[in-house]
Amino acid sequence: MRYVKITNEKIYDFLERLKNYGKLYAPVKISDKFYDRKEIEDVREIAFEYIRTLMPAKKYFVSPTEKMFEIDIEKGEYKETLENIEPFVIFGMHACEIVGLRILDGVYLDKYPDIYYKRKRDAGIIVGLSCLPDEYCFCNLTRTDFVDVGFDLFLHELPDGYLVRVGSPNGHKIVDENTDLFEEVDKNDIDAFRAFEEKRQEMFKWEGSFDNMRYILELTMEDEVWDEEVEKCFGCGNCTNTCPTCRCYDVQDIPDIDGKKAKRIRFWDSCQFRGHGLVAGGHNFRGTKRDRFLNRYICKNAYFYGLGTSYCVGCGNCTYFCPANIDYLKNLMKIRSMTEVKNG
Amino acid sequence: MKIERSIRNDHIARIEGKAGIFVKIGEEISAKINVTEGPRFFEVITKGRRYDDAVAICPRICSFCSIPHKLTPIEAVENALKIEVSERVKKLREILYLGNMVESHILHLLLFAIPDYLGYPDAFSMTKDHPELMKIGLEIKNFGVFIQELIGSREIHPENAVVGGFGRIPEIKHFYKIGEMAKNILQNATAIVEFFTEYEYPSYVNLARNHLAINPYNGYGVYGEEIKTTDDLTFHVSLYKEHIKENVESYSFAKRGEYKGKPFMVGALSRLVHNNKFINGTAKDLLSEYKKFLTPENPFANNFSQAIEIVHFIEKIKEFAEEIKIRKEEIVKPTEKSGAGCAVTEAPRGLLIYEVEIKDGLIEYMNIITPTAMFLPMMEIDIKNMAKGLWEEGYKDTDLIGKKVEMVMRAYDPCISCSVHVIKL
Amino acid sequence: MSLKIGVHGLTSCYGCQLKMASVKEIINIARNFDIKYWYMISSKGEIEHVDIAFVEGSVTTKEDERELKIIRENADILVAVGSCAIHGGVQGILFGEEYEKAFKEVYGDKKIEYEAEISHPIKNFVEVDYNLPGCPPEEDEIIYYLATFALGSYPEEKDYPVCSECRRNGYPCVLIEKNDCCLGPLTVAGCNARCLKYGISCIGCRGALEEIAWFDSLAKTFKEKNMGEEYVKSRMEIFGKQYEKMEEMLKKVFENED
Amino acid sequence: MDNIYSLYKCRVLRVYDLTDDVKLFLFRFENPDIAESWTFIPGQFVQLDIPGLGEVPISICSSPMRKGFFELCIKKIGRVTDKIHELKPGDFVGVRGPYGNGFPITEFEDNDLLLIAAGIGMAPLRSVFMYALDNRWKFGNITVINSAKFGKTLLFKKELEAMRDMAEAENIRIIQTVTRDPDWPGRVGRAQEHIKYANTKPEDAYVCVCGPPQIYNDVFQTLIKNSYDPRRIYVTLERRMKCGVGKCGHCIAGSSTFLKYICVDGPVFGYYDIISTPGLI
Ligand SMILES: Cc1cc2nc3c(=O)[nH]c(=O)nc-3n(C[C@H](O)[C@H](O)[C@H](O)COP(=O)(O)OP(=O)(O)OC[C@H]3O[C@@H](n4cnc5c(N)ncnc54)[C@H](O)[C@@H]3O)c2cc1C
Ligand code: SF4
Ligand code: SF4
Ligand code: SF4
Repeated sequence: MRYVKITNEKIYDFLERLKNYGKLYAPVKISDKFYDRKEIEDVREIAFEYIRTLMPAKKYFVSPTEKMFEIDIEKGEYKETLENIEPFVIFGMHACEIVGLRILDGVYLDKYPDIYYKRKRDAGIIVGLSCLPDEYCFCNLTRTDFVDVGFDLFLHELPDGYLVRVGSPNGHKIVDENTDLFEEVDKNDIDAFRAFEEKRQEMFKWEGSFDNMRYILELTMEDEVWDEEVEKCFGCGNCTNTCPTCRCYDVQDIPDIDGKKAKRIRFWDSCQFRGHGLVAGGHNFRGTKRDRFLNRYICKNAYFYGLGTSYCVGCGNCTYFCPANIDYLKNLMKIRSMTEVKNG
Repeated sequence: MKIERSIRNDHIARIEGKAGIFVKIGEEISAKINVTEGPRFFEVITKGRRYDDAVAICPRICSFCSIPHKLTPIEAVENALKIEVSERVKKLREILYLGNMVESHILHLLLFAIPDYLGYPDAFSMTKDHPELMKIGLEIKNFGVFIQELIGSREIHPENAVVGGFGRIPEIKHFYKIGEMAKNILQNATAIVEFFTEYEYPSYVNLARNHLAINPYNGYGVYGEEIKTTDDLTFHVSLYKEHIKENVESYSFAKRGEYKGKPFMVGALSRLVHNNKFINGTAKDLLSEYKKFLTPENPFANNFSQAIEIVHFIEKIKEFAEEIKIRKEEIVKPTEKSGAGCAVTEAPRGLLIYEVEIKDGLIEYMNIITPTAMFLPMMEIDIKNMAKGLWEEGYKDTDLIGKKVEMVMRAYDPCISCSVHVIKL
Repeated sequence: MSLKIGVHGLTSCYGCQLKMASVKEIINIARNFDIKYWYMISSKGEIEHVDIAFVEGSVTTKEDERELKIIRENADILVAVGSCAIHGGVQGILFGEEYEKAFKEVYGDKKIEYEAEISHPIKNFVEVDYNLPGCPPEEDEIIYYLATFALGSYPEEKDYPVCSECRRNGYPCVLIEKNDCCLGPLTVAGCNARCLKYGISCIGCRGALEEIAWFDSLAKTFKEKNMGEEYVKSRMEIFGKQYEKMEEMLKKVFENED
Repeated sequence: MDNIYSLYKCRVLRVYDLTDDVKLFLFRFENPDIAESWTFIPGQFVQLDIPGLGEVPISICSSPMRKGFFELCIKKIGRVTDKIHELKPGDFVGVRGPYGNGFPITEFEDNDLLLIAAGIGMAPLRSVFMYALDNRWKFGNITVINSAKFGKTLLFKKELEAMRDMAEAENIRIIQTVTRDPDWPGRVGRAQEHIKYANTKPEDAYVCVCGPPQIYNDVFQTLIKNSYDPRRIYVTLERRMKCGVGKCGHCIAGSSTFLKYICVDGPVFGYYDIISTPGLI
């Protein structure tokens, strides 16, 4: 892998130059507690300190609502609405979210590639950013705390700048076209990088492996430890909407008032909603709140063959953004009766 | 042989809310307005609730004037809890209020009143022959809607306006757009004024009457704290109970207002009668050109007055939008938990009074007097005179009399929903 | 051939009809549908047979009830429009004794010719085919409902809470952040989280989700945030008073484990 | 790159009433190239679209050997299917597919075949049956058990009835049975009660089952009691679906160790998948 360094003095120049490669999206503080990614005009707005955003980066690839077709009802013709997608840059994605995106790739770019997703994926440049965990993070358990592929550049914080990993031809191109911004990595930098990584590992609240979770989960699905948690849940779907790998969507046709034309739209759905498993005639495959509640645990802990991980990337979003204070990880740990380690 | 007729329509179309009229003609002529819409007891509903929840309920009294029914109780609560909001918030509220005024007036004129003048049962059938009229009217309406959605979150039941300010203050760029739109629709509004100057008022309903209107803070507007009357009295809103009384009649769920024991009128006409000297700009020119249409003794002048107000308020909104300075602002939290307060504003249909008493953040008492409840008895008199006039003139066709009678009613722009919410004084 | 529709208001603020009348496409609605009666807008027409009747408002008088039945008899499809028609509306808060007391307080012993009663949702009297929720309904939903009827089909009603739309739009959650008493998790989506856009917590104006409004779970969270029973209840009942299990669900939360 | 959600225009050629609420539709692709080249495996389904209303997944119920045409058997049960039932010959719809894994039909070859259907379950199985008839020499004995509540709700009743006598001569047994119809002259009882009358040899038969989820357990038990090989039992499942191609997530089913998209990993699953995975049926 190619490594370069950028110093703190040049970082804002770098961000400014990123705009040459497309619209720049980066995390900004949107309210007292929350961050979200927005289009950036003033690069000094960017919140480097952010840990998680209210909406995961998936929103740039699978829009919360998007038009798929314009339909001429009378003629029975479908016109796909693939807007012209301009290149864009997402700055500051953490490792877990980049893995999350690769999981989405596995789903959207399989045997039946989804063109709406693909086009955006092709247009997006991803610049990763290192992070320090808070008490909600457990990507060390899901082994998604470090990524090797899936980004163009990845910035690791150093005391005086960033160590940059170059992860794709596009990444190389950006470095090559802006050589004035970058310098070689020296021994001090490597030491600092090592120290950062060590400190980061120290900070994780939980230790151990997650690999057998899916078996334990399967065996405890009937367990009553779930009951209390189910009772607390609102069924509001915040957990799935803020999850970087949740991808369920619903499709609806919206006809015009004269009944001649319609648009087909798709929008984020959630397995926490009753309609998700409801079929014609009234049977519901996930008829109770418990079914729906557990479905998410089941789905997130299933094995994703494409990457050899589970569908959960350990970002902690679902816990952080659950208005009912339901702690996803604690619940899993409870059924696993793993003891809390360090900082617990 | 005695000739007797009666006109009965249990459900009058093209008014807001549900009411019937019953006119008896013959030797004795009488007219009654039966408000058949069920009572909804807003004063009772809001009792015991937190003041912010209560002001969220109040707009549901009436959709046409849901903004007045939001901003007036907000003001009453703020007076009670001694909350002082910034000038900016006051200005924004005024823009919001005027946006509602413009929309309410134009909808009333376009959908309810004008079809009468042109002889159509509704605006839809009118559109076929007068598409231009409908188009310019809807443009004015969309202007009002835009403002209310921008500042209030929606045009019916605006949730963004709260006690102490706004949830979020809109960005400045939208206000430039308001100014732009205002410029474009001003001539539409002038055309509406001119429409009404092509008709003469029926003289049967000429009658000297008392008009009550607000004494506006600055210029011709909707905010103030004093009420003026035609017999030259000016009183503070907190004394409203001494001057305005409400009664119940057995044929109606609505309360009925009296001033000094007599029916009176409120609304656009009353406002212009009292405050025309504050009108400026294009509206002033129009008003001086068509002076003879501003007749205090004839209710039909109310439609004309509404049209004049549309012009005036569009210009006023433009002026406000151009001078407003936008900055983020937190909602002002009250320092007191208990208190009593009153507020009065000029809703599209006339004076709207709210009185509240709050204890520990909960509403202890709320009283609402709506314009329709105030002018209901006056409207009955005008209806009777209309029927009487026509009858004595020799018209015996009850359908025709009925139509004319309804026209009188629509001239007032009554809002039945408003009138039926009530609690005893 | 265009569908025959009728629009009718019982007791309400008339906001749903006003909203229907003021949608941008109103002229197109008039063009594509045969409006047989709509008292608020037109003096032509009596209640007659229509394909679809839209009914706004709750039943608060015998007269309302009588009219409603006539409307139902004359309509193939009946759509309840807005919170009053669907759940009884804000006026539905006064229920049972509270109502009797209020009536007396207002009208004293005076006799009114018309009989008034508690505000009921219309489903208590007639069969309702579809609900068009909102206080008032949203423009896009009004169009969507009409358009699907025009296609000879019917609308898919939303079955998930406001939170979904709040999140899809990326509005900060006021329940988490400010400990506000947000009723989004209970409330039928469709408004595109209009209030949350302004940082104002949801008051539940679109009504609670049928069967999946978890008043208990939400109340539990509110309780943990130190909100009292009185307040939580008084807020939830503004639009939810006539929701069958609400009181029971709240009682469960507030009585337990004190 | 092609848009996987694009639909091909299809014309309705014929409509037959099968029961009060089930109709059989014969379709042909408008585009002759597609009509010729389009093929599928029995057990696969298509997404059928009514423009302006939406798509529904429907199993193909004809034989892939009939090039250029395909049949769908559709029950009227909701928004889209109501509208489909209004279609007349000459009308257009949109179709995409085929999707799903289908039955392992080549594996079935040289063996006996037992098809057990309840209710609308006959639709996908008819495709297998038709395919087997078209390739009669490739299969051993065949039995079709078609069951329903009432005689009038038996799908393809007449079609199957008509071929019964002729079929026996060809070692094809057709058993039609109803559960709640006292006026029905033929066999009564649930599908599994007739397994014993099948002409298939348990040791080398493949079994396909399709019906409402409640029937599976009873059918499985009877099959195993009658010595059918559990490894050779297949079922086809149903779920809500929006995309048909493993994206929308509605049809995800199973448990954390065996999580599947019914649309791409199914709808056909083996017996052991079913019994070892809570949540699959
Ligand atoms: C693989 C597969 C094969 C099928 N084959 C057939 C068949 O051959 N014949 C037949 O009559 N039916 C079949 N179905 C069921 C059929 O898809 C549903 O009856 C149909 O989707 C109902 O749609 P609706 O709009 O009429 O009902 P509504 O209840 O109004 O459904 C609304 C939407 O929900 C979804 N939906 C509802 N029920 C189902 C369901 N059971 N499966 C998938 N999506 C659903 C659809 O997207 C539908 O548009 C099959 C289903 C699957 C999954
Ligand atoms: S975010 Fe929390 S309350 Fe909402 S559905 Fe998920 S687990 Fe339940
Ligand atoms: S399940 Fe929760 S922790 Fe795991 S990826 Fe999704 S949001 Fe993150
Ligand atoms: S703010 Fe309210 S509506 Fe939005 S996610 Fe939070 S609880 Fe739900």
